[in-house]
Amino acid sequence: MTTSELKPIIEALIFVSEEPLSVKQIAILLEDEAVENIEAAADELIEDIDARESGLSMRRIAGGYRLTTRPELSEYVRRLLKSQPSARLSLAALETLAVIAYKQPITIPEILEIRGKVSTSAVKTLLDRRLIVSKGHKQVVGRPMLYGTSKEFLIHFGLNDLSELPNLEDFEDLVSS
Amino acid sequence: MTTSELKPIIEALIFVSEEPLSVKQIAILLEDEAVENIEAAADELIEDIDARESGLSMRRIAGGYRLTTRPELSEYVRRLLKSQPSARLSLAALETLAVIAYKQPITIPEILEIRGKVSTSAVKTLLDRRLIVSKGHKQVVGRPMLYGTSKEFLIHFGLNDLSELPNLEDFEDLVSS
Amino acid sequence: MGEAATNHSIGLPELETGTGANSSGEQYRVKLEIFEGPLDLLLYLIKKEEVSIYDIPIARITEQYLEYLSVMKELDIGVAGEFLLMAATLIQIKSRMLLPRDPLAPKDEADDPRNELVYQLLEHQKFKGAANVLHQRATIEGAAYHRGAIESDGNNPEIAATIFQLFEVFRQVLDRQRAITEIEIARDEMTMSEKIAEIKLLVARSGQVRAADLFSAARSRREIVLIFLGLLELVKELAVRLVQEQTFGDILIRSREENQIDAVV
Repeated sequence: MTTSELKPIIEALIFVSEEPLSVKQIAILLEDEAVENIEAAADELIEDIDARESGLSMRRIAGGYRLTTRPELSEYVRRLLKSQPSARLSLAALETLAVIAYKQPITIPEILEIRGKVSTSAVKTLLDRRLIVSKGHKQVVGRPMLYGTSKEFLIHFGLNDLSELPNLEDFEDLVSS
Repeated sequence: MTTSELKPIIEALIFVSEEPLSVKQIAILLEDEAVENIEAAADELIEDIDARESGLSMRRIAGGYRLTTRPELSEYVRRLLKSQPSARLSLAALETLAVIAYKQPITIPEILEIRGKVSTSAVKTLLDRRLIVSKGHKQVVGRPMLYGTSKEFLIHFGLNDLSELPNLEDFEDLVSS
Repeated sequence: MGEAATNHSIGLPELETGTGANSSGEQYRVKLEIFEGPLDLLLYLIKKEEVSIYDIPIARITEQYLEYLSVMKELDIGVAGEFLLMAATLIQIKSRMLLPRDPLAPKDEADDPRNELVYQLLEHQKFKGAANVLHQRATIEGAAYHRGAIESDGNNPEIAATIFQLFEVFRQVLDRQRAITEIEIARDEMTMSEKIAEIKLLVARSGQVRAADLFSAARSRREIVLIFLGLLELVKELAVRLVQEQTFGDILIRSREENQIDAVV
């Protein structure tokens, strides 16, 4: 292949690769294209990308090539990463949240009883993310804290109110109609 | 900021973001840079990247911008990722999805009415693949669940928004001709 | 008809004429199942006969439609309810068209008994077209890859959730809990809903349960009544199917698997 045919292919490969991609790996993917050709194209690509004044730069890292953002733009990148706190929950947190949503108000011992697993760290995550809030103490021995879902929870899952939680009948609707 | 200052920043942000990044999100990160400026810079960036003959392309998807590899290079990328093209949707699922996309929000009985066929397993597949989501209950007897398409749907089909769906009337000629 | 069977085809299937072709039954099975539903079969027949969708020769199309159904039956392909329903509709339209028109009534096209069917077919065809375009778009989109993970992604190994997932997860938690407590419940006097849950669980585990086994395991008259009522309830809810493979044979309780639902309604 010519250098100008190779360059876009190399760029695409580096873009999708999770690890720095070595010349040798690229050669294998391109059915034994000569290593020298690939190296020449990759070096030219580095220069091209630099000359573009784009937001990205291609670098040799750990014996391979990698695409990164330009260091001078790191301030903006950092802001983005900070602004995108994960809208994601672990399975443990999700299960705990599901139990709380459907059985609220509920205490931690009651959650354990239903899930069969200790969920304190999950409860903490949910509290931190404000998906659940405390709803006072249960009037039993030990006065354990009661938890329920928050307004944040409704927003996160796009619900108007708790009555919009799917119920068992809806599910049966789906599998049996 | 000038367009040529904005372009590299936007490119870096879009590169880093895991999800399509909207003009509004970019504006917030850039301390209330005018939305029109960002949009103008982003559109210019799309053209720049196209003109570069690079391995990447920038596109509007699901209301935001996203960098991807060029489709024509998919063969090489696939070799690297050893990825199978993602599991195809069955014809039943695609047709059900089409009905939901055009008639949303819609209930299962309403889908049946249009398709003349029971599609619950297709609906379940679409839910599992997160191409559709529930949109609350219809306020009629039985309060059946309403379904609509998700952001995932837009991403999966490379649409910027629902207005980019092809016009249904265009398909009427197929039969009469 | 299961989804799996139709995975491979978009658009109209290639099907040879009805009975008597020399393909094996197995090939027929694959081809016939491509008819997603009655509307697909009708559209196919209309195209094959090269007739206008706006002026369907109902007698001819009905005859062909019924012929296809009988082929499906002969080949032991479960003919889903909606195919039979459409057959009834076609026959009804046919007989209405045979009725002499009131000579005094104004000639009105809106009276054509075929109108509703034509409308349904047109709608169906439109969505088929849209489905085709979606398919093409997904193919193109599937060829564009997103960037690989970069360092900043590492702190996010979790899964994103929708309300449906939340619900699914809740059901799983409940199922797990049910499995643990089931043993305890068995010793107590059962309620109807517990009995139903137990039957469901049994059927889900082994796919099919002999009704006789269920009854003979009962330890009291009350439990027999509960099992009986529970079964009726489950059948009504369409949670299980009762099957008798031969006359006077065992009555089997089977779970309704996803892909069977369509075929049995």
